[in-house]
Amino acid sequence: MTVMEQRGTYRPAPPPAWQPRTDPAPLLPDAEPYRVLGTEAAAKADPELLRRLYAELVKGRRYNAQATALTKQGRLAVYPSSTGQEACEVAAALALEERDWLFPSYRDTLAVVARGVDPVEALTLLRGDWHTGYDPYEHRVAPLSTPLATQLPHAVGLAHAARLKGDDVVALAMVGDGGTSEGDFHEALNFAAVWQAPVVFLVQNNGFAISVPLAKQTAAPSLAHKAVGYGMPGRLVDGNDAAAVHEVLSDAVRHARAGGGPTLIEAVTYRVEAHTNADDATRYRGDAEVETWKQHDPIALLERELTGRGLLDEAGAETARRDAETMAADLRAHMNEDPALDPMDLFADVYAEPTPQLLEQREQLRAELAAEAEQEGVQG
Amino acid sequence: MTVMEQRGTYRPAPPPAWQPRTDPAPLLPDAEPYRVLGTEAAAKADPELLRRLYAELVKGRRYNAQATALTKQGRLAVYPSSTGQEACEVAAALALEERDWLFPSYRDTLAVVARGVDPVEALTLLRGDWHTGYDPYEHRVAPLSTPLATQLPHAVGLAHAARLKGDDVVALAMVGDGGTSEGDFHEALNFAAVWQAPVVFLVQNNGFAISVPLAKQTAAPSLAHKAVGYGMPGRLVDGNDAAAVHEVLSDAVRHARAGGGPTLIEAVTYRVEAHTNADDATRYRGDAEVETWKQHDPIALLERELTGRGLLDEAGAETARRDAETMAADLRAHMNEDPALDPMDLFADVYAEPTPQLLEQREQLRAELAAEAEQEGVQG
Amino acid sequence: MTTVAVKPATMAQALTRALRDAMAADPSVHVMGEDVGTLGGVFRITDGLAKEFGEDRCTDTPLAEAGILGTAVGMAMYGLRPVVEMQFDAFAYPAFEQLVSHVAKMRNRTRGKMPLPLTIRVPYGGGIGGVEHHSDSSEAYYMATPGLHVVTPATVADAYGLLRAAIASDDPVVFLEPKRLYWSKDAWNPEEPATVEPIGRAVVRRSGRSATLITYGPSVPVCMQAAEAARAEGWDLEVVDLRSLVPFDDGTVCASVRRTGRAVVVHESGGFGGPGGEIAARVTERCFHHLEAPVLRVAGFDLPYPPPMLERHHLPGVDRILDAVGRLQWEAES
Amino acid sequence: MTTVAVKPATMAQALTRALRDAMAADPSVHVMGEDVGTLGGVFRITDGLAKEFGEDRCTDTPLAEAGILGTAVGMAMYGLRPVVEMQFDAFAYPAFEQLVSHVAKMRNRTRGKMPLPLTIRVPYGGGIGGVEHHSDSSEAYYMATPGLHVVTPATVADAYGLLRAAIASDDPVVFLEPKRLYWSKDAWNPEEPATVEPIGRAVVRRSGRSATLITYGPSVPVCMQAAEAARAEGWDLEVVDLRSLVPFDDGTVCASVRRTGRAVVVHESGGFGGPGGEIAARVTERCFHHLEAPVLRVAGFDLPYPPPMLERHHLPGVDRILDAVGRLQWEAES
Ligand SMILES: Cc1ncc(C[n+]2csc(CCOP(=O)(O)OP(=O)(O)O)c2C)c(N)n1
Ligand SMILES: Cc1ncc(C[n+]2csc(CCOP(=O)(O)OP(=O)(O)O)c2C)c(N)n1
Ligand SMILES: [Mg+2]
Ligand SMILES: [Mg+2]
Repeated sequence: MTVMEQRGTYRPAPPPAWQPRTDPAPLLPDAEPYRVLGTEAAAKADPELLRRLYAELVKGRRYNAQATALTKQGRLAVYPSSTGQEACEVAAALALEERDWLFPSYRDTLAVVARGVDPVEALTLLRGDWHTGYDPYEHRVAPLSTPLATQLPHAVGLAHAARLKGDDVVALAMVGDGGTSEGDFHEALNFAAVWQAPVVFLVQNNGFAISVPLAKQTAAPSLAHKAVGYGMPGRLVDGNDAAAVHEVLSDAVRHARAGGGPTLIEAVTYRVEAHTNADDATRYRGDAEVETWKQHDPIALLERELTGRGLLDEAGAETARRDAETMAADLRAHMNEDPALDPMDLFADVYAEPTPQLLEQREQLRAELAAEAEQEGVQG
Repeated sequence: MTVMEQRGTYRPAPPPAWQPRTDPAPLLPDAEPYRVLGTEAAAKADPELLRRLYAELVKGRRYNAQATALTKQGRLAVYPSSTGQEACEVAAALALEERDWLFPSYRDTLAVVARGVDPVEALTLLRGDWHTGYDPYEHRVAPLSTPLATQLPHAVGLAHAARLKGDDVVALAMVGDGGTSEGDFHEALNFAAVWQAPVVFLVQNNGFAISVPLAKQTAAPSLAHKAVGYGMPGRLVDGNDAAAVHEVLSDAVRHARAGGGPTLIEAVTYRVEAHTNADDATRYRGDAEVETWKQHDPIALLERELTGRGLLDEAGAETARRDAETMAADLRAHMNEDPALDPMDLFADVYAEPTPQLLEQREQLRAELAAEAEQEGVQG
Repeated sequence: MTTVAVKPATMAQALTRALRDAMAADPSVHVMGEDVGTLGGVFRITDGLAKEFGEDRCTDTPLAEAGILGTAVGMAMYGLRPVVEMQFDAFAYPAFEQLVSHVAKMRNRTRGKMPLPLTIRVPYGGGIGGVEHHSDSSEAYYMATPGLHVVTPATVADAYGLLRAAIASDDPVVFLEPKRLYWSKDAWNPEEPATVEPIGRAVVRRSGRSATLITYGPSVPVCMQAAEAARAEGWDLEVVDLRSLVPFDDGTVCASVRRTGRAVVVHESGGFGGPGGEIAARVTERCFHHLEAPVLRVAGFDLPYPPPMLERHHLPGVDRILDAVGRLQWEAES
Repeated sequence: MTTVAVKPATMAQALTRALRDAMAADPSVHVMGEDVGTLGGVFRITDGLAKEFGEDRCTDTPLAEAGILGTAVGMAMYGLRPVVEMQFDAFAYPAFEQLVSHVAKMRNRTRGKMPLPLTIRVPYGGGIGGVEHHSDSSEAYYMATPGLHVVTPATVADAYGLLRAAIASDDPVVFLEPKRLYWSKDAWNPEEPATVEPIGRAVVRRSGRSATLITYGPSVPVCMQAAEAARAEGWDLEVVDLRSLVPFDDGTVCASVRRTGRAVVVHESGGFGGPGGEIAARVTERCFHHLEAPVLRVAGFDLPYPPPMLERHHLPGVDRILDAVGRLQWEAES
């Protein structure tokens, strides 16, 4: 057919393969973070749940304070406190069923403990006697992840595997605002959406990645707006409103459990303390900002709701505080014991069977330690 | 203040740091790919531009055919054809000013050539005599990039550097639908948006990443919907409509040049040939799909528009074809010459100054070649 | 070992068969990667698996290597045995952080509670006329990462046996497949795939008395050729195929070197910082007083892998190997 | 070299000063990375630079290492001299593909047309009580990647001189900063920063006749201590500080070993596949007939870096070094 013959046959049509496969509208987050406390939605919240959240928040804050104190005493190598973010931590743990899995980042010790992990074992990494102190399979909690965002694909893979096996398991993966910039965040969300894996991604946007404020991290309208680019719903929630975070997370977990696929949740919160005990936050932010956020404290918000509705009185609050003190005293006592250390453990779990090379090295260390002991014996 | 004292002071407020910094609405792509040819918008298109595009498309297709033929003759190691995607290739090159930069992927030889790079030098990589055959600074074209999406952060960095230096330079970076899944895609877009770098990202969604169809690559409503998650505009365009692609790219380039920051453009197109000559596309797709797309051929689309408006007659089409044949004959002739090869070049540009170790190795090879030559002399 | 009549098979076929047998034997084995499903992989190693076992067992993933390996980690955490394909050696680099910071460390981090039975198949090396980024040899990176096993076959039979062993291993194994040997043929009975080789044992491919060539993967056939050619020079060379770089079989290697008194390490990976340094150093540490000459190394040059038209100058060939053998201070003999 | 009155300075201060002087001398030098701006870096090496030179010259990037290095590549393409900070050694892994496939290869890929004058600062090594992923030693990976220079200072003066040289280099340099020496002090005059060391030269830190300790970075002070302690055993040890792993200064190293006839390579990076193999192998190739004993290696064990409370057992210390020296077959002497 020559050019001329084609004349008049021209009927424009869209490119054949083009059909939007997902309606983007329901995937977009609301303009305002979702809130429950102090709104009409609060009336519908389960009082028992609110009381439970409250007790856990109080305990969580006390845990953070205790761990920070232990750092000052040299009992921990480092501690990244989640003070101010307790609502996210606690809600993340409580939104899951026992059979579900939690994938925490290094800041999420509270979530790990709220999920049932022994408070001392949860601190092994940060104390420095081993990398992961708890058995991940006991409470279905992955190791605290230090390399940012790397835990997200793990959560996707685990959730996918469970689904392939026909198990009813949802994985909840936690990451910070800074972590959303990593390639692994992107790849994990994409895999999750393509596989429709039962995963919930919880971004705690606490305003900072160490010293770097959100404005240098992203130009997006919100981090929740990233979801539509993967074809999953994005939700924005007030991260200091424990009831709201719990509700949004629970919805997402239910959605995933029902085969609806992943959800990305951005919880807007604030890191009240420095990045870790080793950080000096005065170098990059003013007191005023911190003070403003303290006015929006997650414990205070919930307390007001509970007291306003007569669900908590001074005695109840006192009980919560006392329970928290008991936990802290217990933690202190345990952490003040020196952990049992055996240098030979270095070689124990590099492989299922140590290689011949590692066996040689183990013998070398054993000989060195024997010589050291002898030396000390001679001197002592 | 005790819990009781707080009663009544509770005035809920949104989390203090929360304000959407960008209005998401204008960043979202339209529901349908933008089109010009065969629509009312075509009337506004510059006839000269349309004719230029046409000539380049015809030349481009011929180039692809010639390169593929050369592969069969063993003159090229491999060739990834862009047949069916010529509108994207050509428009990408023409939307830029001379001072701008192009960052192509391995499939974008046509764009590289359309930008002015010598057609033979553009094939050096695929012929196999060296990695990059042209001087990237001569036409401001980065090396053809094989590791997927890795060229995107380069484009961002270069654009950012130019802006820091006060130069008026826009970088256009090309990537495939498959490449959007890589972490580097995510990181590049995020850096670009945060830095408001003058970059345009052109995704050629040709339906496949080798054998993997788009549906296994993403669950997003469109790839252009990823833009809002970075805070940049996302645009969807019919990638076989050369006028539309040119317009959308030119708008984005203008926007970037004016300091408006980056844009993500998804051009919906189709890879008519196999992934490369080494690929067997019948293993993963049927003829019917290919045929449907051939009905939406970029050259035919433009041809109809031009002829319909009396901008192209049989003679004009013939001229375009003849020019393309001349180019092809020239390419054939050059590619049938064996390239001059000097094994010593291996050592020339590993470092600015070869290390002592490399000098030793160079001498070793020199001795080996001398021995080889002697051997051949003896035998010959 | 009872072997019946055998016919020639390619290494590619043996690998496919190993995957198929492993999947049939154990439902927890899952194959995943780019183009491994419908297409059967760009080298066709996974050909037919998606059809036979379904797309859930042999899955075309999105195009993102960190995502592939990272999700495989999660799948392994849940008790599956993922077998990941990296399309080419250089395209495994995006997964490097997952590999080093998680795959290699997870068992150790968790005191053995969370082992990762993962196999990472990586086609490696050059000699196939590939354009840049398609011919890297990255075994040095993996060797330097404690917690990984690093295995590479050189024969059709080993391709089967070692891949089965890798998949059966409770530890992560980087399984390096020499691209240019994919189409190499050998007498092998695919109907009776016989032995699953244990990981960690080197093998003497050719006995000899003059000197030992220590090698692995794509360089094994080259060394065999060199040994043949060396006969003309009066050298009777022994060839040791390492098969496993981690763990390293000091016993077999050192027994050979002690016997011959001379050794050359041969690989196509770059020499500087490459596997040969480790091998030469540990052989020397263990066999110093048996050595008549320093252990020499023949390796790729220390430069980015060359373009196809120049690669033959880069790859260690018979002449370069014999040249090194010639420098093993034979004068001392006379 | 005219030196005026000097006062103690830390390695961290010298590094800061080197960055500042380089930025002042050349407007194309740009510092970028996570927290390098307002905070001055988690180790405070970039302290004050954003204030002095503005945020465009010392930039807090988004949190993505491949993005940092990848955009730095683009900046270098446009004629800038980016100096990238990786926050910790293990957090450079996400950038591995950019490093290997682009940074190391770009000059070569483009026949010298597109050099990349890039410095990648990587705090490395352990001994600071860091939790997992904060104490890796990854120099083996960089050494095995042709196209990179790999440099590491052990003294305050070298920290200044080598960093200036790295930034001035027209090639990419991986600049490895021994974390635990950041706060080490030395007499150094920051007001007259003196010589810019050329890259590629090792230096004899201590002369001795009995044996040579070949080392670099964090292990240099340990070797100096070992050499002191060795006097009690009657050994007079020479200590060679490599300073540059790529290029490697065979001349200085071999001259020393030929003199002493014995050598131990010391580093804290894992032994297997680590730098020591390369070093021992090349020294042996070049000095075989001068060696009274095989070149031995003292290195970290072949395992993931231990938790803080156990790291002292992993790190090569004075005793382990002396033990190796003791195994250098002194019987042969008598
Ligand atoms: C891959 C990687 N890069 C860098 C770091 C160093 N680092 C540790 S925490 C941190 C900031 C993380 O910020 P964000 O994700 O917002 O979490 P937050 O600390 O606020 O909880 C950085 C840069 C790391 N742990 N991993
Ligand atoms: C990092 C990386 N992984 C894998 C590959 C191998 N590979 C080359 S092309 C290709 C498919 C790319 O698809 P797409 O991005 O859609 O581009 P297209 O080929 O369709 O132009 C793959 C997987 C690669 N080049 N780089
Ligand atoms: Mg944060
Ligand atoms: Mg494509």
